[in-house]
Amino acid sequence: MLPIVKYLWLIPALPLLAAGLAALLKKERRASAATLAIGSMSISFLLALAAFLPTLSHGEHGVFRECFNFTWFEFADNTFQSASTVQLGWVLDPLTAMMLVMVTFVGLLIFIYSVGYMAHDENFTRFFCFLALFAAAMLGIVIANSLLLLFISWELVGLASYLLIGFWYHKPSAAAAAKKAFITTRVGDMGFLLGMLWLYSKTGTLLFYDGGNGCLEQSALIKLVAETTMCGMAISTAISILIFCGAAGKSGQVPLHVWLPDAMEGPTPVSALIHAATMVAAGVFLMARIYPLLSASADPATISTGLKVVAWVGSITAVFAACIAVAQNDIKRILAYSTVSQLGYMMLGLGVGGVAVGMFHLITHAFFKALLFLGSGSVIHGCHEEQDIRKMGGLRILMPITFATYAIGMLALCGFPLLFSGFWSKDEILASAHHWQISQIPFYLGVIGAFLTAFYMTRQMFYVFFGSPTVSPAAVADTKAKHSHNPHSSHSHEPATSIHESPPVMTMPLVILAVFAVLLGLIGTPAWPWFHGYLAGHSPKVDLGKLAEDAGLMLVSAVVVFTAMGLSWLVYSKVTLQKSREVDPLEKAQPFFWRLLANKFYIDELYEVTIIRLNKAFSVLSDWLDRTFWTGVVTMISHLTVGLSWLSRKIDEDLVNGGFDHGCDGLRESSRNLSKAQNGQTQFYFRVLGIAFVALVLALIWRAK
Amino acid sequence: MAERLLLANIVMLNSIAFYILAVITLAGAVAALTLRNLVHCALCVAASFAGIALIYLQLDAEFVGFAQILVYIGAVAILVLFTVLLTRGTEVQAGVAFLSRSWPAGLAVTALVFAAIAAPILLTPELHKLAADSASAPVRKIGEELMGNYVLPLEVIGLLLTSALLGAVVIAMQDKKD
Amino acid sequence: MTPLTHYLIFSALLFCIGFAGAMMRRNAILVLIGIELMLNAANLNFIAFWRYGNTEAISGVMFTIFSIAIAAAEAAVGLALVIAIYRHRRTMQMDKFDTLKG
Amino acid sequence: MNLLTILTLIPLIGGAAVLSLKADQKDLARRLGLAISLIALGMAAFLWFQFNPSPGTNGFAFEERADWLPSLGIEYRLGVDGLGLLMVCLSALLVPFSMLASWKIDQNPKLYFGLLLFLEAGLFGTFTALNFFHWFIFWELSLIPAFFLIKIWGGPNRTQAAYQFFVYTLVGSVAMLLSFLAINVATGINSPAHIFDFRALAELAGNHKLEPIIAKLGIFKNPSTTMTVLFAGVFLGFAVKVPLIPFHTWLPSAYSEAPTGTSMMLTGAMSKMGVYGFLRILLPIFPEQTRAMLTPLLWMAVATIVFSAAAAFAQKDLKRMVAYSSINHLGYCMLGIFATVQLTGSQMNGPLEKEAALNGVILQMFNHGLTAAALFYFVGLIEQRSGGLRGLNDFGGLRKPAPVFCGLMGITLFASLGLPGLNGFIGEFLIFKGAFSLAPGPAAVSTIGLLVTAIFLLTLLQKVFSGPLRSEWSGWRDLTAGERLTVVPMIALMFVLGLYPQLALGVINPTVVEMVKQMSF
Repeated sequence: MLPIVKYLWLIPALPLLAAGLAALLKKERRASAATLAIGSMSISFLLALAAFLPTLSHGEHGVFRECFNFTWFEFADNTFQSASTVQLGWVLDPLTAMMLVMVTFVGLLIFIYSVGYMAHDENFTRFFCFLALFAAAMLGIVIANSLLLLFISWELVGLASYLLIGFWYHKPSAAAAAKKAFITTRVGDMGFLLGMLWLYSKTGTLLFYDGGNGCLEQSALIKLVAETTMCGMAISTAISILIFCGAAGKSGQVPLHVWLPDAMEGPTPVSALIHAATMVAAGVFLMARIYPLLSASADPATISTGLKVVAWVGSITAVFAACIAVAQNDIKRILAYSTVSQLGYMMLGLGVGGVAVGMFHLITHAFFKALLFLGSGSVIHGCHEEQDIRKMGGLRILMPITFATYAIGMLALCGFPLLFSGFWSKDEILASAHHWQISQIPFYLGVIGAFLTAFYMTRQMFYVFFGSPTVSPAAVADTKAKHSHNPHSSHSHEPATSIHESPPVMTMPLVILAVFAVLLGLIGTPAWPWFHGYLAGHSPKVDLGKLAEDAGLMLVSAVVVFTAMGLSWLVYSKVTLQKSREVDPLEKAQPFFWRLLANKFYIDELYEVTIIRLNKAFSVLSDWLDRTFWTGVVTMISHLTVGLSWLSRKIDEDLVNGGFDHGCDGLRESSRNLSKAQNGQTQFYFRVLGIAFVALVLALIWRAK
Repeated sequence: MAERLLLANIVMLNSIAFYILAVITLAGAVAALTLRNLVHCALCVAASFAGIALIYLQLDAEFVGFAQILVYIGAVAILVLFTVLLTRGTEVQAGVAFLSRSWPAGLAVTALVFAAIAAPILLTPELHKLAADSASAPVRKIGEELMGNYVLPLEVIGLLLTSALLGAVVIAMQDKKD
Repeated sequence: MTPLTHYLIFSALLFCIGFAGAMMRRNAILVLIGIELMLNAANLNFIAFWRYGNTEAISGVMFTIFSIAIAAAEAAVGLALVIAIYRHRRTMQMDKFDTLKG
Repeated sequence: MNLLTILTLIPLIGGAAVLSLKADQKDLARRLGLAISLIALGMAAFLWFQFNPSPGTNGFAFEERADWLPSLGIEYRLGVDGLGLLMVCLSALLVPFSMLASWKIDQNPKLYFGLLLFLEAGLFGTFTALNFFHWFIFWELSLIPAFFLIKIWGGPNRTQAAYQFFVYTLVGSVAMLLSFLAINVATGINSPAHIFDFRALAELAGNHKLEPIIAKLGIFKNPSTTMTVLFAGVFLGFAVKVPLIPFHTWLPSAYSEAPTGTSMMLTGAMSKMGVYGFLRILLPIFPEQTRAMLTPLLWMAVATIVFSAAAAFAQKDLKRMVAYSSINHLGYCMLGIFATVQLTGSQMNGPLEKEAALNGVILQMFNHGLTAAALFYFVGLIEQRSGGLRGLNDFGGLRKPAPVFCGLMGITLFASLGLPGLNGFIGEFLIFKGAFSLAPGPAAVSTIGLLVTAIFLLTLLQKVFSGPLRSEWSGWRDLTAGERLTVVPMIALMFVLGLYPQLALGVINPTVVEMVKQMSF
């Protein structure tokens, strides 16, 4: 075993340690906290590179894969051998290595960026503590060789996300968004948990790879496929769909996507790191990790139901979120919906084209979306916490580096042909969808999504960077008002004139990310699919002919992108030049649809009136049951007891004692009457005596006769 | 003849004395129980007692007559008088009825009792036939009887009088607290 | 010679006068006096029957002597009670004395 | 003298010593009480390290046996296995914690601390006794101090709450006592020896000999009916104590009216007496009756989990909310216990899953004791600082003036909702692992409880600590050094057990293996 495999745990452990130490630091020790976090992250990055290198060479039987397992605790009779213990472990394979590099690299850049972005925040120390905690948990997900360890890290990621979204806890909206995020993802996690338990009870292990005994290895899969459960689903399918619930929660798939746009309440680096590049991709990573289980089916020729579900949910999400993004005005919310939409693409790619297709988009997206978010952060930073794109404008002159890098990110996201990474990864997904046997609808949905993406990104560009370089007076007033309310906002310059480029600590990461947003496409072109080879464990060959094969499709997607961008230019170039930005041209044309989209298809409202109301009602019912019903039953029983004892008393007193008492009463009554004669009046007694005497005499006389 | 006449006169005089004494006694008794002033009552009752003593003498019971005088007039009447004085019975309270509320009933009962006593007396003819011999109860004989047949009652009476004396003193004695 | 019945009637009258006084007067002293008179009436009967009966048997006289002694004791105790009651109740009214009421 | 007897005597004698102090020696009473509870804790820790049951004792150690009234089957018999030991340690751990939480009580502290020590003696006695007779004495002994602790130092409705608590538990106890007396009488018919010994009874029940013996009573024509009635009596006794819905209505008012330290003992240790009873007494002696009632019992546990979680969400009073969450957590224990009764027959993994579930149950008992007590401690601190307010909507933004307070309470809340890495997770995971295989339906429905728990605990965190700081709380004090010292060991233990559960499972597992073996089905 390679030493790096044995010490793979160091990669998440270092940031965890940093987080622990930072948690103990005093608020004032800002520099130490940043140093700790960035230092640990750089070491992790180097270690990740060290782990990456060996995976480039693949062994004789496919991919490079080594794992290290250990027993965590024992919970049963040891006659069951390994089944009686819970084992954890980590694995090093191309999937892990690639994610490790991506997470540590993007993470490192974002950490550095945060030093600038959060420079004036009073809880700076805490911020780096949370960031490092997040990085540790995310890396834990990546290296996990056990579904349980993955789940543990998964929950910790959720915690870190909760803490970071609610970082500005004094804002009620942030606190609410944090709670919403945690709970929405937990809904999915319950499915994940059940799936995991099911898998555990069926296979007796949660290790992915364990020398042939792991749950993703052949023997276990055969067993899982053989058994069927309701609706004739193979157990493997049922389990993977349950686990997909978790992935859908984390990765914001419809219908659990509602938390992600709200999560933009957190600081922008958080949005970039967690809600664009890494955490939300964890769901996709999870599905890639359990791909053997997901795709397992009794007949190798057929596509498993699990894959179908993933593909359909992904494609629907892609279009659904893109639609909403068109009608948003908050720069971060647009990006958030775009993230949801791109995550849908990844799921779609995973479902229709396999691990490599989905993961490639994940990697490219991580870079360009992080770039976009950081760019938007730079914009927000420059515009004094203004997030409404209608109130911006002309920033291309004021913030040239931001503009340039943002434009690269935007083109990558739109899938601008040939030059940008996003084009290649998205094109591949569309190609796979096109070749999918089951249905062509996901392909068309994907194309529509691509069109919408190009459209709304162009719209955003126009609003933010073109047009007049001044912020409207209303915005200035608004910003001022915000400043007075918000002690955390860091700037106290004169707003209108002081829109400025961000400091180098912020722009440098932008530039680096922009470079990667362009170049990364080269590792996964149809002509040289190195990435796919890397993941699948074979060496790719350069084959320009492949390029030609897919040329038709590329052309289609290029046409779609150009059309969308052109249309958007037609609609918005004029608007941005004029000052009347309050009403969107599309809103004028289709007010109904616009409102529908602006309100996100009323999904939140739908949940509000259904699930949340239901939950409230249920809890009120439970409370009522408790206070009234159960207590009522108890009270009734106690009343019954009291009643019974009353009855028994009555019987005792009236029936049994009654007869006796009645006699006594008679006696008492007569004696009372008699005692009335005893009135204490001596002279009365005399009279009685006299009368008695007379009576006696009469009696004697009568006797004498 | 003259001696018999004298005797007859004496007998007649004796009878006349009884009637006079009876009237006096009854009048004293009635006065004692009807007068409002308690001192007058006490004096009247003393007169009544004296009348009875004289009737005893008239009936040739000299010892009893003198005992009556000593005890009733000398002791009881004086005692009553003292009591009246001690209890401020001299103050006649005007406006307060001197008879109890139920006096009519008392009167009726008295009438009945009188009837019950008088009727047997009047309806018994044997009583009229009894005639009185000249007789006397000599003091000597009484003394012998007291020391002979009646010695035990005498002792008991002595004891009774002693205890009554003590009892009266104890009862009438003022409580120390008061 | 005065017939015995006259004595008896006289004695009955005296008895009834005493009885009426004891029953009808409110003053406790007078009640006692009434009772004394009743006793005297009874004593007179004893003497009268003795005089008109066998004068040799002097039990009538003896009874009278004992009766007088008892009457003296009775008067002493009775009047002492009257004084004690008066001291407690500040009254001599017979109808106020009803502590023996049942 | 045996170690366990000494262990029980320490708080008993110590309690008497504290009571014998003068009324004005308040500080001395507090210190003496704490010192005695620390001695007891040290003793429990000593037992923990000495615990090494020799083979052939069914996993029991420190056994002690003395005849008492042999003709009635009454003997003095003590002993602990992993379950008993863990509960003893939990009680010993919570008493000093609870005393520190009650340090500020100024009304007759010597009585308060003395009663707490008596309560501890009752708990020790209950968790170490192996004969019904003195077990029952200790069982009731623990009730009396608790009653007075609520009655004297409780909130405004304390009298009603105390009586409700007392009468409820007493009714359950009486039902249980009657059942046991019936068993005792039955074992004495045509036989020289009455039996009160738990393990002897369990052995009889395990060999299906108990029912013929009970038949001699002749109460009902059908001996199994008699058994069911006796089962119901014992069940009632424990179900009230745990409590299971619908026997729980005493709990919210008792927990919320009791002073903080007492709430901690009630939820941390006394509720465990019920679960302990299920494991030690009901399950081994009435296995078949439990199995006959399995479906309703399982759904009763599910109802306990789901309804209590939902009811907690509806509460506006922090203490009541925590009280309901306590019911919720014990519901998982009950789910695990009932699931193990399931007849698995020849199915290979049956015993494995049962062992998983029971391990989880016992671990959960310990974890819940720790977490719930700490939660009550924090709520008590909030109440103390706010001058009696503890409504969910009375606060807001407290994180700003009290970051450490928020952080530590947050950790406790997350431990309570089962966040991995903290202690709550392992227990729940094992319970669900076992229960999901043995009873998939109820286990799946119970996950709703997990979700709702998260909702209300996060709502608590949000409403109290987040949002703008209300002006009246701007002077809110963060945890003082003493308070930190009180609670940090608890939180450290949460982390230790969350990361290294083998520490506890190493002791629990042999006991559980023994239990499952004895179930023999």
